[in-house]
Amino acid sequence: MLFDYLPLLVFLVMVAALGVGLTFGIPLLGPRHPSTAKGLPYECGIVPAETARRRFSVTFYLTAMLFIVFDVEAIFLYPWAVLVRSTLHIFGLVEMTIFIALLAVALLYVWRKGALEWD
Amino acid sequence: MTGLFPGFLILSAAMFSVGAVGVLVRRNPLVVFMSIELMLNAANLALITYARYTHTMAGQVFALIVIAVAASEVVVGLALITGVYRSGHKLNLDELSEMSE
Amino acid sequence: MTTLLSLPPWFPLHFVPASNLVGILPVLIVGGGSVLVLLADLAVPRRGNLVLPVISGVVVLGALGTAVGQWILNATNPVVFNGAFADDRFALFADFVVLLTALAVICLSPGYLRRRGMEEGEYYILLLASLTGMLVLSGATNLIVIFLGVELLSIPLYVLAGFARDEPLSQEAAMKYLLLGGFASGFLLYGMALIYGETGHTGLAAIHQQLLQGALSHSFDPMLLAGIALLSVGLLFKVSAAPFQWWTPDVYQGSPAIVTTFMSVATKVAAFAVFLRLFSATLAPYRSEWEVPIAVVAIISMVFGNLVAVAQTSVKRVLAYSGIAQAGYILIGVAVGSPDGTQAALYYLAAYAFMNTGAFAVLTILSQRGEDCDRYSQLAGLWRRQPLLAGLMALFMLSLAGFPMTVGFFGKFFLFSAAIHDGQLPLAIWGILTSAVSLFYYLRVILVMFTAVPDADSDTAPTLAGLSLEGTAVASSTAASVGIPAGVVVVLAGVGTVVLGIFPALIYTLLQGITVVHG
Amino acid sequence: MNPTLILVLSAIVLGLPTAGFAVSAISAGRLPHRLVAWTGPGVILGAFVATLIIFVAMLQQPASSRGITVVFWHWLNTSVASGHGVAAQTGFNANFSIRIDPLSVLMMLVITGIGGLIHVYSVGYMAEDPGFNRFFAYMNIFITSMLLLVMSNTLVFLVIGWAMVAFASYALIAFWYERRSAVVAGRKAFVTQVIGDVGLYLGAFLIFLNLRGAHGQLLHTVNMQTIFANVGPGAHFHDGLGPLGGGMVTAIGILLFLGAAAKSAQWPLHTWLPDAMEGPTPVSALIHAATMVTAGVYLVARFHPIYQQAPVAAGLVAFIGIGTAMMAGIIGCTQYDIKRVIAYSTMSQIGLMIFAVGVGAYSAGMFQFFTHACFKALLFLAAGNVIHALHDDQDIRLMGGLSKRMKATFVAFTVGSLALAGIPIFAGFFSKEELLGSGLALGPAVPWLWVVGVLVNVLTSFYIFRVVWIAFRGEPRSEHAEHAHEAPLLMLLPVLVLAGLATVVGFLNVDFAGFAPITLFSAFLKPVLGVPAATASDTAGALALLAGFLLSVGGIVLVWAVYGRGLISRELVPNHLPWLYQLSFRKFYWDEIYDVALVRPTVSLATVIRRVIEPEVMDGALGGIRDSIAALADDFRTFQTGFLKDYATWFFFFAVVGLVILGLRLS
Repeated sequence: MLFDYLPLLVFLVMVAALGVGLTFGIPLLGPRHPSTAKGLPYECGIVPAETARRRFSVTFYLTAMLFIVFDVEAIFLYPWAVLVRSTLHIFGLVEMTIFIALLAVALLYVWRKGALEWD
Repeated sequence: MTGLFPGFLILSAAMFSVGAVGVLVRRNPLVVFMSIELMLNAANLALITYARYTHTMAGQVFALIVIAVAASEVVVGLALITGVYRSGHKLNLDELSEMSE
Repeated sequence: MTTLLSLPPWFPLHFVPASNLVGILPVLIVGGGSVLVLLADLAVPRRGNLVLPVISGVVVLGALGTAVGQWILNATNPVVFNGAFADDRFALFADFVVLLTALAVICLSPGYLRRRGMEEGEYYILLLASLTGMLVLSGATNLIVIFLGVELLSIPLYVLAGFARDEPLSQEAAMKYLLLGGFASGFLLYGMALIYGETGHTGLAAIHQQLLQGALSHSFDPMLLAGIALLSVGLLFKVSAAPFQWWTPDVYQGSPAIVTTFMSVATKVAAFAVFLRLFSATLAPYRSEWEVPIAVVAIISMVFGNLVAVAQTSVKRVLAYSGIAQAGYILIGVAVGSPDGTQAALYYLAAYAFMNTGAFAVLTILSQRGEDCDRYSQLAGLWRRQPLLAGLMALFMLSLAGFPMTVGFFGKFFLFSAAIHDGQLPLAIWGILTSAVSLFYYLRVILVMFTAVPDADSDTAPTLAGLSLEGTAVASSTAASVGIPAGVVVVLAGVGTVVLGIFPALIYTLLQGITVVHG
Repeated sequence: MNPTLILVLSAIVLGLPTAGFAVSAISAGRLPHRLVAWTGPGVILGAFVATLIIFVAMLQQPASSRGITVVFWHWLNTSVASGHGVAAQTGFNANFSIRIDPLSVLMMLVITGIGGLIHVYSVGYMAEDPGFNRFFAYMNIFITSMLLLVMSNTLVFLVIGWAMVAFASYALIAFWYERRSAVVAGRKAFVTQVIGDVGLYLGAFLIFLNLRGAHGQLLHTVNMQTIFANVGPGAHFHDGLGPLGGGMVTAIGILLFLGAAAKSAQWPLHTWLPDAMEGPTPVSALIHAATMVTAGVYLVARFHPIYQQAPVAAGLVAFIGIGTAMMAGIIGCTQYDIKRVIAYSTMSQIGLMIFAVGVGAYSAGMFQFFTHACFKALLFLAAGNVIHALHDDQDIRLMGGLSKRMKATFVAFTVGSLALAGIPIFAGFFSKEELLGSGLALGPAVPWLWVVGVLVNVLTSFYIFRVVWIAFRGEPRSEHAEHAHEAPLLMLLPVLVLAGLATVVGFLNVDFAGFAPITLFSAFLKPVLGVPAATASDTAGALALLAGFLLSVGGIVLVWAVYGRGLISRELVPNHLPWLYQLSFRKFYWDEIYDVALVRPTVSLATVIRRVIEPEVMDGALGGIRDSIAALADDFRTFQTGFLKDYATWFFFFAVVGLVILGLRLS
């Protein structure tokens, strides 16, 4: 039934409204005194040393990729978690252990290959 | 639900087309890659929709697996792209055309 | 079976019968093997030793042994994991071909990597991972498993294609393969989604039932047909059939020769296994719909591949286009649809494995540091420098061209006769005509090897003798131990090409009674 | 018979000569002659032993079960491809299967036995020849081909063996390739063989196309046993070979005989045989006496079920056979080259055999083949001894007086001549008598064919004893003849063995005019060849016997009168019947006729083609095809731009096309 989705719709509307309201509301509410110092990117009040548009080290991308893959594997945990008590029992445990073990091996490999080192 | 069913399919078809067109028109491999992911996710949306429509679980399981597979594909793809980028190529597919005929 | 596995007593066999695990034993062995190699890679410090290749070879041999054992003991099981997988003779035959090819590649690899001065890196891990995908594919009877297999097969190959990290061509090949491959799997997946949506099943058997009902009532669901179309497109890409072959020449040329060997043979075999399973079994009810398009694709592939190969200057590209043409020939078997067609296609796959592996193996042996043996000039006068290699290469070329007394002849012969038996004369005629065209470039290779004079730079290519123990090209004993297997592989491929050309029944008796099931 | 045993043995029979060839060929010059001198003859004798075992095993069996077909492997088999199973009789099913039955075993015995003797002889004869190994390589491969020819059970391998024999003979005739004449002779032989091969191919192909089974279904089989089983007699037969019925089978019979004629040097394909004497003498003995030239006889005998259904073709065969026999006999009387005389006598004798199988006296023909193989090989080898002793002089006018200098050879040669002439107790007598007897009985209602056959006897004994007289009697007429001395033992031994055989083998089939019939031979062959439709009555047989005998003796007497006593002038015929003499001396002018009628036109045509047609038409057409293919290739390859974007676009485009075609069900 479509009405089941009414709360979700309301929620979405609220989120949207809040976001828009905050974005456009604040300038209206508060006074504004722009200055170059204020225009700078905010770094805890310290004057930025250089532009933010510099290249990141490749290691950053590397870690990001590794994170993606390991992170996404986690989705298999949800359906498993739902069923492990009711249906899968020990077999599920064994299965998931194998799965995790494989991930662990991969992690170990990455680690030993030094892909996690920053320099 | 049935009322929305065609809508979701049209949406997924649209996503797929957008992705395909993206692959065709964009030069930056990263963007092309994202377009490919868009196509896969369009397929995911279709799978979920059908799963709901046909009251079977297979579609959802399929979608989960696709997500995982897509992730690993992304990782490999990004690794390759960075590799190419570091080996001096600009991120422009038209420059990757030394082999032809 | 339980004794065969000796599982711990508390293991809930009621949940997953051991027969299931037996059914996917080759997959388990190779998959586990890749993890093993991963760990071994960590364990042993790499000093150009042969640990990883040896382990990989043993793993593949083990899988091969298991498959053979299953065949001999007739321990086949068409329904594994509730019809997600089929461990039937069809799958086992495909496994034989794929595993043998992988074994050949593993035997060739150390010497090749050494000559090309490549880092071993994750090479063997990726090889085994891709092999796992192929084994999954050969027995897959569920759309999900098929997709899994395709991706598991492709993703490691994307990396392997770009394995020559400092060679731009290799990088370009990898990039093209990755992006086009992803593009194609998008189509594949969407087609699967549509099929699933219209039938409500991902299992091939159930889908087959649905199609039967539809076909009986002559109501062909357009959405379903669209799904079939997209699915076929995705698979045709994998088997590199024209007009979906675009990636093939560039990727074959750019990738390291050894990777091309594996890619050109094993991938094609695995992809065709699932292709045959889908079309000659699952989608059979809709034959009236897909028969003509597939036949057209077959003809386009034969014509395009054979024609364009004539105009090539790179040997790897020539073989790539010849691969496209071969895909066309095998598609004849698919289009025929009858058991003859399937058997003929399987026979051709086996034949193709022998002759193509052999041809590429020669190229890998001739490859040197910095570049693969790829230009005709590098083959020039090979007959004077290395008669054995030249003779074998000539043999493979003749076999690919389909000369009598070679295995290639019977491959084509059975396919064409199956087409004729099925009343599809045009296919046979196109096949024969294009085969005639193919002589232009196959014989050209032979001509270059036997007549042309070698150019200066290619004289340093290692000789087969040089690869062997008392050789000069490679000195140390480990180097010799990488050379001997390579030579053995090439010679065995040649022997197989001839012997199976004289005793075609050796394979055909295996194929007798192979019927394709879909879970 | 135990199939496995037969399989193994016949594999040995075929394998040993092949192995011998491989050894001699691969190790071209390198292998020491000493070794090849053992392997070369050894393999053949080994094959002979294996054949003997098969023979004995066969004799153990009752006559009815002496035929066995052994399948070596399934070579090419569309009945497999079409899923009917390997054993399917329909479908093109060219298994490599061999037929072991009395007929093939007889041929195998002769080929390996006499062939083996000739090999042994060759060791001595070729001892000084630099091409020693090459020679034995050729000899072995020839034996292999011949065995394949007689053992094959499928038309395919029969044809292959047939062609291989032609090639091997070419190699052997042109063995001394630095001699122009030898090369020319080899080429001539080969071309003739190819003409015959074409006939055989066409015949076999017609059978394959048209043979129908019992239910009128097209068999499309190349299995010879199946063919013979389905070429039944009479009415069933007419739908047995396609719509044309009798016409078709006649055509097949004639085409097959074209092949037979080429191998057996029958008119009109006979001219190669005399020239083939350019080859080493053992070759002449092997090819032109024992084996190759008799392949035609074998072919007709093997395919007799077909000839029995094609009276016209069979009659033609008989006619040509007897004609060739007469012609060759006449020619033989005036030749001076010892080997050529024997060659023409071979041609004449084979003609008689062909006549016999033509009229349906198959076992008589085969018996003549059997005895002939013995005494003709003997004659050739003895002549070889002479030639060897005279340092390659072959002209009998340069000989003379050899009977004192080469006693053993003289005796052997004389025995051979007696056997050839058909003098009692010698082999030829019995065989020829039986042949003429059944010829009289079966002859196509024209006794004069038989008369001619008998008249051949006088010619035969005349020309062969003419040689004996001129070459061995009288005084030496040349330096070499003066100092000729006996051949070494290695060359003498086979000759003597053959002499013994030529004396005794005739008794295997003593059956003239019902007198003391000991017909082991024809009894042995009966399971395959059956019994003649008619046998000569005793009186007719006696008549045949008497006439044949008298004429043979008459020939000898004539020789004695002319060359011995000089009662009749040698110049009698040349002076009074010059045309006849010239006709004979010039070999009936066949070479000239062919030269004018065939060779020159062909050559000039070839020149025209070479000068005009080839450059203009062929190169034009072929080049055009080649160029257009190249052009097409260039056009197509431009699609492969190397730009990933284009690839993706094409892929997308064709995917949409596929989607439309399938989705809208346009197909």
